[in-house]
Amino acid sequence: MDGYPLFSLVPWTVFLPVIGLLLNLLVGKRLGEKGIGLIASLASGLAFVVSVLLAIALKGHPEAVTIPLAEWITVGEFNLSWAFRVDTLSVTMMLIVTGVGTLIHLYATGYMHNDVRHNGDPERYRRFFVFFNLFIVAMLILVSADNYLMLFVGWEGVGLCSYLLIGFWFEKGADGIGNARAAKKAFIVNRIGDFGLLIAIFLLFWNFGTLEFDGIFAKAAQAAPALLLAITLFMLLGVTGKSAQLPLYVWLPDAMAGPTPVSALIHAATMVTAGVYLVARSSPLYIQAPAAQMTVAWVGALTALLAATIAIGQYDIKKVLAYSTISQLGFMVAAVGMGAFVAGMFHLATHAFFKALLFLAAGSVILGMEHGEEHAAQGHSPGSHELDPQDMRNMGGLQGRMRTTFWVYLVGALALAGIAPLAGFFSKDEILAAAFQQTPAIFVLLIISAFFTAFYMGRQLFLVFFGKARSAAAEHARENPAIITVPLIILAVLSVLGGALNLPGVYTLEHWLEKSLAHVPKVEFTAWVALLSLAVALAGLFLAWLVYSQRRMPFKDTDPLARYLGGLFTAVYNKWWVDELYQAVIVRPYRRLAEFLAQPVDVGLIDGIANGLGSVSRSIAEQLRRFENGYVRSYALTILVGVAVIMAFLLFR
Amino acid sequence: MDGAMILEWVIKSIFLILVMTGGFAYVTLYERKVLARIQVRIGPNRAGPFGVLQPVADGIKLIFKEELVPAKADKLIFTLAPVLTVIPALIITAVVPWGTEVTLFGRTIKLYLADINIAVLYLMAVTSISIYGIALAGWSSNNKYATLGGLRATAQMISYELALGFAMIVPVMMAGSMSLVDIVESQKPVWFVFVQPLAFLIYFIAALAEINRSPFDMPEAEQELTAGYHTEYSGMKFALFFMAEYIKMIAISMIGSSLFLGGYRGPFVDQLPALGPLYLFIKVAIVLFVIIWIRATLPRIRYDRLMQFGWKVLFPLALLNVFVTGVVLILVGG
Amino acid sequence: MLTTGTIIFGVFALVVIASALGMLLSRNAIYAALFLVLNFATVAVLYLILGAPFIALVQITVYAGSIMVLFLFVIMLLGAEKLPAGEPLGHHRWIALLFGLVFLAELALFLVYRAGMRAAVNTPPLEFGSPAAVGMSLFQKYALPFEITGFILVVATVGAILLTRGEGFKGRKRTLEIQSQDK
Amino acid sequence: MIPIEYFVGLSIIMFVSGITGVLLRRNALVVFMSLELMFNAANLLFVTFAAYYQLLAGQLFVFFVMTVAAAEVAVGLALMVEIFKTKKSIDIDQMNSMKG
Repeated sequence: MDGYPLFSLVPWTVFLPVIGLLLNLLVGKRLGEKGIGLIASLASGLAFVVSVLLAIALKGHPEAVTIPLAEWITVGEFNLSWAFRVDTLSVTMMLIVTGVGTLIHLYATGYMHNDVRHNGDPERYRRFFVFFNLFIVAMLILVSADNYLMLFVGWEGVGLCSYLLIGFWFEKGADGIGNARAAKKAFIVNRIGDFGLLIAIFLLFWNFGTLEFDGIFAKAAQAAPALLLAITLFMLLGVTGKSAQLPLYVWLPDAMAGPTPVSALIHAATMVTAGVYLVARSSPLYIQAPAAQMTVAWVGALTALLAATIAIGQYDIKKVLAYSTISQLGFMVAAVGMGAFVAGMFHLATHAFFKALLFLAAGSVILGMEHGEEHAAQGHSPGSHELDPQDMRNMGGLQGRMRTTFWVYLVGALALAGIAPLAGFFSKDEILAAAFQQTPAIFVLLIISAFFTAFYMGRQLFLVFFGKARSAAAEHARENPAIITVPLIILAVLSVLGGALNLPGVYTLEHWLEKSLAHVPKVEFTAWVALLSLAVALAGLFLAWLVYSQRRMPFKDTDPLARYLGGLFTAVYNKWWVDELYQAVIVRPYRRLAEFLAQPVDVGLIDGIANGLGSVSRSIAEQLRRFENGYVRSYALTILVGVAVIMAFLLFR
Repeated sequence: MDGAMILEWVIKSIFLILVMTGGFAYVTLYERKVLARIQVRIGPNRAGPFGVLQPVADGIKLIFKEELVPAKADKLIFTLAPVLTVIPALIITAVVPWGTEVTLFGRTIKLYLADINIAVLYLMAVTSISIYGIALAGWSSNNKYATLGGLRATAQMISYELALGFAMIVPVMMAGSMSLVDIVESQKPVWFVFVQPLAFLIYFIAALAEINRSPFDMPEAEQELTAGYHTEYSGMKFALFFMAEYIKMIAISMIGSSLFLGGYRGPFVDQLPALGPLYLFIKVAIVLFVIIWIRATLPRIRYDRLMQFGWKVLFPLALLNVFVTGVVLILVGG
Repeated sequence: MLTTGTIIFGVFALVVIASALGMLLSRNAIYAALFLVLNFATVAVLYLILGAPFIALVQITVYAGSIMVLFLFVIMLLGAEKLPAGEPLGHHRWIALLFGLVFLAELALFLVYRAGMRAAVNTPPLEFGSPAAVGMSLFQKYALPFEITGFILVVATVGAILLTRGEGFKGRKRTLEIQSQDK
Repeated sequence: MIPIEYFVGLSIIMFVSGITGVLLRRNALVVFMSLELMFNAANLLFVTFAAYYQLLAGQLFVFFVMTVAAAEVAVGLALMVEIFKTKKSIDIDQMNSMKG
């Protein structure tokens, strides 16, 4: 800490949101919507300010600093304190989490206002922001942790918050429990991953005797390779759960059941990047285990490709973005798997900008559609109520009615597709370059994914904004107020300029992160890889234009793509039946096992034992009851007999 | 432990008992005279000059009275109770010094029976067991008035014992010793009554209640309990109760004088130790006069008021006084 | 060896034992209480012999003077000195006596076989158990237990008042009701 | 002087008398008194060993026992009075149900 008092501010990144949520919890009822939104956004915003201060402090003093806050666990030799780690990696994450988080908070104050209007129950407004702040708290604990256990606390905390927020409209969805089911699914699938992380932590503790990062990393080189492989692979299981990678990605598309700001905050910008952060944080371990690194890279690449293909066949505006997120996370995981930690972190940052932008803009579109639907319902037939405001088949031609949204969406989509000067281009290109240098096979996979990415983004753009309106709601859609559009514009600007973080040749981010990840190999800028990726992106967009914009797509018509692809499109539309596969292979046998355990085993055997014990002890008690005659003196006599017997034993032993 | 020492102790003990019993006899006369004067009467004046032989006459009369024992009484305790009442009264003054030292028959004689370092504790111990006689007398009479009187006395004495104890602690704190000799000696510059008037007042009130003197003589309130715990007593047994009461009066006067009024201390006592007992006698006589005076003037207070006064006024006050004294002593004395 | 000390001790020990047995055997609770008072007073004398004058006098003040007076008071108040005869527990008395004797025998055996300290108790110097010494150690080394004891006393006082107070409240309310009815 | 065994033996006799009193007497108050007798036996031991080892702690412990005993008696007797009010008896054998 020597001479850098700014570092001791770090606990406030966590405290401020805590204060915010406590305030809202205690007095929020009296404050009304404006006050609640203000407090929540302010809490998050101040945390961002603190993060910026930390970043400034780190500039002068780039070495990692540990700020202990309190004694946490002291058991025998084992001593773990609740300590914050300030280094370039964690501060980068803090900046992203609080910065993007604050913008989403702002956006949410407007979005949830409409939500309350549409879905009733004004109490929810407060609850939403309490959860939001809680999420920020958990996420900051995760990224600022100085040891694996504290990281795990944050890890579980974000899991809990995602459960709470996905199920925010718990009474909605299929059969009235669809959203609750989605929340449950997210939680349970995440739990499988957490189990892996937990085992990894146990192994770490068992072998290194400590859970602090520095302590473990210092000894990592001496550890047995097999052990490191086990640890890193179990950790990978955690990563696949939290960062929605193969095979545990299935929860993320369903998680779109939550309100759009939730999707933006949790499932695009912050929580899902925790896995990437974990791998980057544990880079000293992964570097010692090349096999694990390879596995990570392959998992990421395959996920990127699989999710990209699925995204092509989706109609729900948010589902497309969800699969896109999975795909992009695959890019990042592949990057960190190949040792290109900086590239992964870079993509993480830019992705946070444009994916948050896309989600929020999608939310803006949905709000606009809802407006239009209301408007249409007033003027025309009431039958058009069943219309799904998230289905892209119902949209079209929105670019005229929602100008701002259109432009920012365009920026986001181009950035995601990887068009040249935008943020996504630089970060994705860096990953591709790294892949090309290390593992050409992965490079191929990723470049195909990039092509698909451009294609589905183009598809989405054309379906939503171009052509003619395909429903009354789309005809009457209108632009949203400034509270919603301003954060969008800010994010759009960030998406445009985000590439400047790590421009080839300048490498700001790389020099910055070097301090935390000094041991990782450098990635060279390769001109023709960049050109290839740009070409692929343009090709994808062009193909999308070819397919979707030439003809007007009428309502509920089959996708033009389906005609070219046939059965393949059905497979893509049905997400390669992965959910069904899981259902058949895992859930159903598991349920059958549970039923077997419940019926014959539990009712017959276990209950039999329990009841038998009960009746045995009851009959013994019937006999013993005679001693309980209620006479104090006879109890005293019993005590005396006992004492006399003990004394006799002591005397004659 | 030579023989002479034991002899000296025996003589001093006997002397003390004689003084107390003789004192008892003449305190009765003293009381009757003073009462009579206050009530503008003359008082006993037939037996001897100014009635000085009146106590003797009373004694002779009581000895020849018939001893009644109620049929359903518990005879053993009924007989034991008066004795149990007198004994504490007689032994309580054992630790009170009458003077410093005098030389008599070529031998330095200390003018006190025992100078023990727990004298005040001893006083409290004896006070606390002096309840038995009264309580047992009331109970063993098998008479509801007597029992009630005994119970009242018990409750009253337990209640006031606390305030009494706290009042007695104050001189102990001032002197830094529990020995009465030390306490008296430490009053050489100034009597404690001037430093601690409140403590003395509390001591005095509590002591009056402790010996069931007016206005705290509820246990023997004639109007409601006939004569309280000694209703059934007559003859010498009654005389013993009477005796105990008056000896206790003397005792508390002596103790109070020693604790607060400088005991045997007075002018020239250092030069002429024989003056000590005289000073003590004068002080005791004055205190006794006050006691009798109070009896003549104040009405008996109601029983519930008495208990309330004891618990809600006297006890907290005494406690507070001890506390304040402690604080001041620490601040001043270090 | 009969020294003066032993003889004095013997006399007092006899009184102690006799009064304990007297308490045990007397039918009348008042007598039991009085025997116990005698017992306590005699034990106080033993304390004096053992060089604990402070404890001895506290014993008299607290045990003989307060606790036993309270017992006596309650016995008299309740008129509970005698109970009707009759024993609801048939063999209880004999089993109790038997085990009491067994226990006594065991303790005696302990004393004989396991004692291993046939030393005499010397009367300690006078300052040993003096109020000053006791007070010093009470307020310095044992200040916390002392405070806790004080707290226990306060709690007990409150508890005792609360336990016996219930009727008083009702009674007062009743008189108030009667008074209001009169008006 | 007096051998320590004498005191210990005396304490044992007192203690056993107390136990027997608790077991045999039916008057709850006498049972209570027997408990006090047992306390006293223990106290005697404390003081004896305090003198034997010349340790003041034994005496102080007795002091604490006495104080706590006073508290215990105050509450105990209050309970007795209450029990007497409801049961109209102080027979310990009548106190054989949890409810008053």
